[in-house]
Amino acid sequence: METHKAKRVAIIIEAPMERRLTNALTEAGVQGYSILPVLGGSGRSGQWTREGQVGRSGMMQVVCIIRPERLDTLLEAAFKVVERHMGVVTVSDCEVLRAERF
Amino acid sequence: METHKAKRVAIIIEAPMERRLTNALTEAGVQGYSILPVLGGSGRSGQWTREGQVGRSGMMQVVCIIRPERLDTLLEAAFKVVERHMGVVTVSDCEVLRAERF
Amino acid sequence: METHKAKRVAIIIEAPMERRLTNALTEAGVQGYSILPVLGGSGRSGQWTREGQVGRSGMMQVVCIIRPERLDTLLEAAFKVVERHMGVVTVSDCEVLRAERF
Amino acid sequence: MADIFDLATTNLLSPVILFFVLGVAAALARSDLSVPEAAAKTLSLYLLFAIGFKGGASVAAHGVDARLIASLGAGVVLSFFLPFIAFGLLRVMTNLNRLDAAAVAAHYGSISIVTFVAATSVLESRLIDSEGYMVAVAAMMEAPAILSALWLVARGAPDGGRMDATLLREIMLNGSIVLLVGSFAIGAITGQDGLEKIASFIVAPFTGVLCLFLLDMGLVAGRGLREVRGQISMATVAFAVLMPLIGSTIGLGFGLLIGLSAGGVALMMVLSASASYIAVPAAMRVALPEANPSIYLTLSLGVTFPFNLTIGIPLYVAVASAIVGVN
Amino acid sequence: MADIFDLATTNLLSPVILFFVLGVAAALARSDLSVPEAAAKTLSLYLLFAIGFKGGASVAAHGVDARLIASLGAGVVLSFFLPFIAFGLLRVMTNLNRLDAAAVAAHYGSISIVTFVAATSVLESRLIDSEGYMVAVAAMMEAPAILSALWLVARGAPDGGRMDATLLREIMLNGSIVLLVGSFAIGAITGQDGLEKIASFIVAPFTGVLCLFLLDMGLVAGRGLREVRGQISMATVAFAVLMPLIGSTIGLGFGLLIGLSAGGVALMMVLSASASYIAVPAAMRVALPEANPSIYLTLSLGVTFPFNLTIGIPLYVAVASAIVGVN
Amino acid sequence: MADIFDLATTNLLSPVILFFVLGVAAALARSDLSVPEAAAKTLSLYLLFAIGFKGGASVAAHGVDARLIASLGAGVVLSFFLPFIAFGLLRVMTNLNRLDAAAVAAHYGSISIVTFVAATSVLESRLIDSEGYMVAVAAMMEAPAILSALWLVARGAPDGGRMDATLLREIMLNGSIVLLVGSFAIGAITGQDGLEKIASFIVAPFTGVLCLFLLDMGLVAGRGLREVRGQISMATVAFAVLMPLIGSTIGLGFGLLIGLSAGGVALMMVLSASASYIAVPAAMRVALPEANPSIYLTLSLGVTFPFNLTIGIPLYVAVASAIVGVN
Ligand SMILES: Nc1ncnc2c1ncn2[C@@H]1O[C@H](COP(=O)(O)O)[C@@H](O)[C@H]1O
Ligand SMILES: Nc1ncnc2c1ncn2[C@@H]1O[C@H](COP(=O)(O)O)[C@@H](O)[C@H]1O
Ligand SMILES: Nc1ncnc2c1ncn2[C@@H]1O[C@H](COP(=O)(O)O)[C@@H](O)[C@H]1O
Ligand code: NA
Ligand code: NA
Ligand code: NA
Repeated sequence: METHKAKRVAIIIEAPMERRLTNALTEAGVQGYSILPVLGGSGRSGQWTREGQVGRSGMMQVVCIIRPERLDTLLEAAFKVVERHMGVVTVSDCEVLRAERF
Repeated sequence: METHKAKRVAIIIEAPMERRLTNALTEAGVQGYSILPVLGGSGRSGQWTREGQVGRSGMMQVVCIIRPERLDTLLEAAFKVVERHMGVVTVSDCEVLRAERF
Repeated sequence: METHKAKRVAIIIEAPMERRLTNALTEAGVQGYSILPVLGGSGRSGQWTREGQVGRSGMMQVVCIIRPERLDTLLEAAFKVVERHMGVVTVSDCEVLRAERF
Repeated sequence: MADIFDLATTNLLSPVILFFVLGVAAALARSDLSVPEAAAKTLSLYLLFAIGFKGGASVAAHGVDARLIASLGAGVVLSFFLPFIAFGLLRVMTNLNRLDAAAVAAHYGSISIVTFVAATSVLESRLIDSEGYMVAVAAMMEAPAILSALWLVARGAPDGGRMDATLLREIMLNGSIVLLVGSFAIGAITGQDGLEKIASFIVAPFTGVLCLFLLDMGLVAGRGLREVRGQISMATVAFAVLMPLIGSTIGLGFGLLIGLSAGGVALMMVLSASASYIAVPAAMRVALPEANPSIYLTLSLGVTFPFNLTIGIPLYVAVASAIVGVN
Repeated sequence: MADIFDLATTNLLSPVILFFVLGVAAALARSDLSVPEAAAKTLSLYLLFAIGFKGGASVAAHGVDARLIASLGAGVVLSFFLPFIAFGLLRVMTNLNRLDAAAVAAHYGSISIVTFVAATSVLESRLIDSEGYMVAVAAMMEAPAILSALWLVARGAPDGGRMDATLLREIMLNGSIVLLVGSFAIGAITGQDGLEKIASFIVAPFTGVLCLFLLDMGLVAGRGLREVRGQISMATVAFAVLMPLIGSTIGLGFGLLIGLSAGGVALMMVLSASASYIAVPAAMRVALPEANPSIYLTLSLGVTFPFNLTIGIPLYVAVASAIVGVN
Repeated sequence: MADIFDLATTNLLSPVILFFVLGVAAALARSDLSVPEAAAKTLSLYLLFAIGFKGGASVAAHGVDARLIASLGAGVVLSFFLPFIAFGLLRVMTNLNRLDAAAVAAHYGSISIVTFVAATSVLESRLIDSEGYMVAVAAMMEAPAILSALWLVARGAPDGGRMDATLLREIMLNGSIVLLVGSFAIGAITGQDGLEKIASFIVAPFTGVLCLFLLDMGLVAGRGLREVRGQISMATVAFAVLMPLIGSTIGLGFGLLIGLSAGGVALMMVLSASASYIAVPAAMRVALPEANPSIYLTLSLGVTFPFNLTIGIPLYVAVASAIVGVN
């Protein structure tokens, strides 16, 4: 089937920053994103788990599929939000069906 | 370690369509898939979140790792299901351990 | 923005083995990982779902972003744990922001 | 008349309604208050379990009534029939296209179990009895409306809606129906004995749980309203207030015809007036994916549900009591 | 005899059993009815919390008994010993290989806490007293069977099973055991005073919660049965009915030897008859990954659990009452 | 004095405390016992719902008091003011840098609603009345401390903390505050009538639910303590014990000045002594991302919370009763 090149940006970010990140993405003209849960993990700031937590703690993952030419705009918007925060930003190549949607 | 080329297909699809998609994949001979949760997101049809929802609403993600030569069969089967529906289909390259399993 | 090459390793493994895997990763010097939920799936050993489950059953996903040169150490450590178990290990290329963190 | 106002005020100032209002207000103010999805789903299982069981136990206590069959039949007929009225109204009153109008119509033929639950709790607090089998009527009314809507679409565009055996089975065996009917049957089998065993789980804490659930419904409804601001015409909103009034009037007719008690008539009105926001939306996503979900969800959950909760229920109860008379 | 049938019928028509049946039926009919994972886990925490606490409070009320130590010891012995019988039977009756047979055997030496809970609620409704410390016996019986199974495997293939310090700690400190023993201890420390404070949480709604939990267990069991259709031989299924009968008979012997009350003997039979489906499966995935989980899960959750729930428990209670006599 | 010890022992041996201890022990022993996140969040919604509603209903019953306004004002002043004391102490006693000290200080100006809930349940079991509006005071004290902390940071480094309109709205409208204040208002509006309708949901099972919630809190606290072993200095730990004593003394002064009842004074002490571990940590992650979360979480949840729960509450209640006198 016909597929088109795109970029998949995955941002793992602290839960209390999630809304700020998605707002920033929207302002930067990103058309779509999905929010995925993260149950726990480990990093330079130690280990954590969502088990039994009551507050808005831990990390979340925001995933965006975008056209390659829009990558830089997105990364800049995202970087401003994550800059001072814990988090991981990864970019990978992918192909999408129905490219007209992006 | 020895790894083998494979394709990773990730399909974000409306929750009420999940069973239809996995059935279609099984019929198309796909040997394995995993279903991942999506908590919320935004797209052309607006913003949504799983918070407080009672029904089978929102999106889910189905991920398949398959041999490259089986990609087209899979995409055709998947496309028939998602065709008229909201959703995102992405394909990316990956390597797998224990290729005999796929 | 400036990005750096990295590898994304995703390991789908049986839930009761999760702690053993993350311990093995830590011992192998892996600096960070995230644990993602899997809701259900299908494979050679049949279909499963997390719905209504009480025990520590089903699969989980552990995702690590690492520098390419550390890939082999990680895969060896991971393989020792998953060797006799159900599970899928995939590796893909990605780019990261803030490479100094990895 | 004074009675209606009195009843309306009591109703509006009950904890159940106020928690719904709190939820809507919190969502509109963009508070991050939220109920976990798993909790919301579990609360809804609890309500279905409790209401079904209590209905069944009440049937066991009061005996099966010749009116039971008539009521079930009436439910099926109403559910098939109401979508046509809704569809007609929508095509006349609003500028919704055929597809969206049919999808909305399906919701109004089907029912909202929480509206039903809220009505039973108003009846209880007013000490008005009702037929236990009305909960089975509720179950009967969930699905038929979907078929009517798909038929309405198919008439206009041959390949418009998708209905197949799988979907039919999914609709008939959807979780809410199975739990409601199953609990009803178990309540009927185990009777007062069974009820006594689990009363402190399903009777005593019921209203409190309902408050928590309505807080969540308010949050979800409020979030939806915030999203669609300005996207839905006033005429469409007017439909969502008019339709329950029409529906309840038709329900009233059926209830009187069958000879139900005042409580039973009120519940028949509530069922006819209420609109689905769980089973039917999921079915529409499968069968009519091109219909716009934010229209039907906003009307059903954002307008009709609050209308019934606050004004509708006391009105229907007052009308039914006035006409049938409460012993 | 008439008494057994009577007891069996009462049991079969109790809401608790009927909700289990509803769950199985819904799953077999492929309804999408489901209980969220978080809710199922929480319900199970609740049951452990309640049953442990009540057991402890009852020990505080009735005093420690010389039989307590004997019962705990009996539990450990039974749990170590029953897997050998199960393993022998499986190797004779079925064509399961050594590994699968050992994995299944581990489940039958261990226990199912829900079966235990269901049995206590039958005893309660029959007004038969039982020793509060039986819940501690249940906790003692969770783990030893795993060691026996691994020993059985190791005898056959030196590197077959993996047992290490980590796994041993995981098994001994698994959540169910810790919560059960912890609640038991807290119940014993705080006694009737403590029980009064939380009775309206752990006593009054208990049966209702159990119904909801068994609905979920039925859904899970039914889904499992649907999956394995035809993959498991009739002989293997027969084992899953025979083994609880053998186990309960041995449990009966131990109970009589120790001199437990009728209720205590019945619970000892239930523990011996029941098979684990939470702690042991997880341990097997770690220790014997090559063993086929669908075999042991189907037998334990799909056959033995329903058998005990419907036929086993009333049978064990009737036998224990007949032999020991109920005052 | 004997009274204090007596009270402390009764408190230490109550199920509520013992379940917290069980949780800590299980986590330290690395048991896999855990409460699902959705369940923990739901239990906390339940506690806010119940405590808010009961407070409101009690205000409706006892009438509004001139002291209400004074108490709310005192709460705001305390919350603004306590962080300065905490900050000063931390800079003198410990080697925490300005940022970490300010972040910790914010937690001690704010409050822990579970500590408050535990205190009300101690008062209830001692039959000591308290002003229903203390729950509204709790709500008033959640947020101001955050502003003080950010001001302390900004004074030292102009671009240190981030406070903007979005954050301010998030803090003022965070879920806990909205639910607590909303339930309080609904309780006040619907009064005894409303309370009666939902008492078997929010009153009867309350202590039992609190036990389950504290088990979870113990697990979370214990896991945290295991993680940070040795990373936090003894002086810092000493602060987390000293600060509640100072806070409660200041709270005592305010309570006496306003003329609250013994129960009210005790609760004012508890609020001043307790440290936030939900709302403030989230705000700190946004506003002071460079501050180390494991310091403030360990102090607040790992040290001060258990201290207040076990020693603090009985102490504050005894002191307040001794000074004000219980009728
Ligand atoms: N290399 C990594 N791969 C995957 N997830 C990571 C990685 N590093 C950090 N994370 C996630 O991000 C969180 C915060 O990371 P850190 O800021 O390094 O403490 C961790 O707890 C993980 O959930
Ligand atoms: N570009 C994208 N990247 C990631 N997820 C997306 C994207 N577009 C859509 N989605 C997801 O798919 C859902 C439906 O998309 P849409 O059909 O565009 O409304 C959204 O709510 C997102 O959860
Ligand atoms: N090809 C695949 N793609 C994605 N997930 C898979 C795949 N194969 C297996 N899985 C996941 O791993 C689990 C165990 O696989 P298996 O060992 O093949 O039964 C499945 O139930 C899926 O959740
Ligand atoms: Na209707
Ligand atoms: Na057993
Ligand atoms: Na404080």
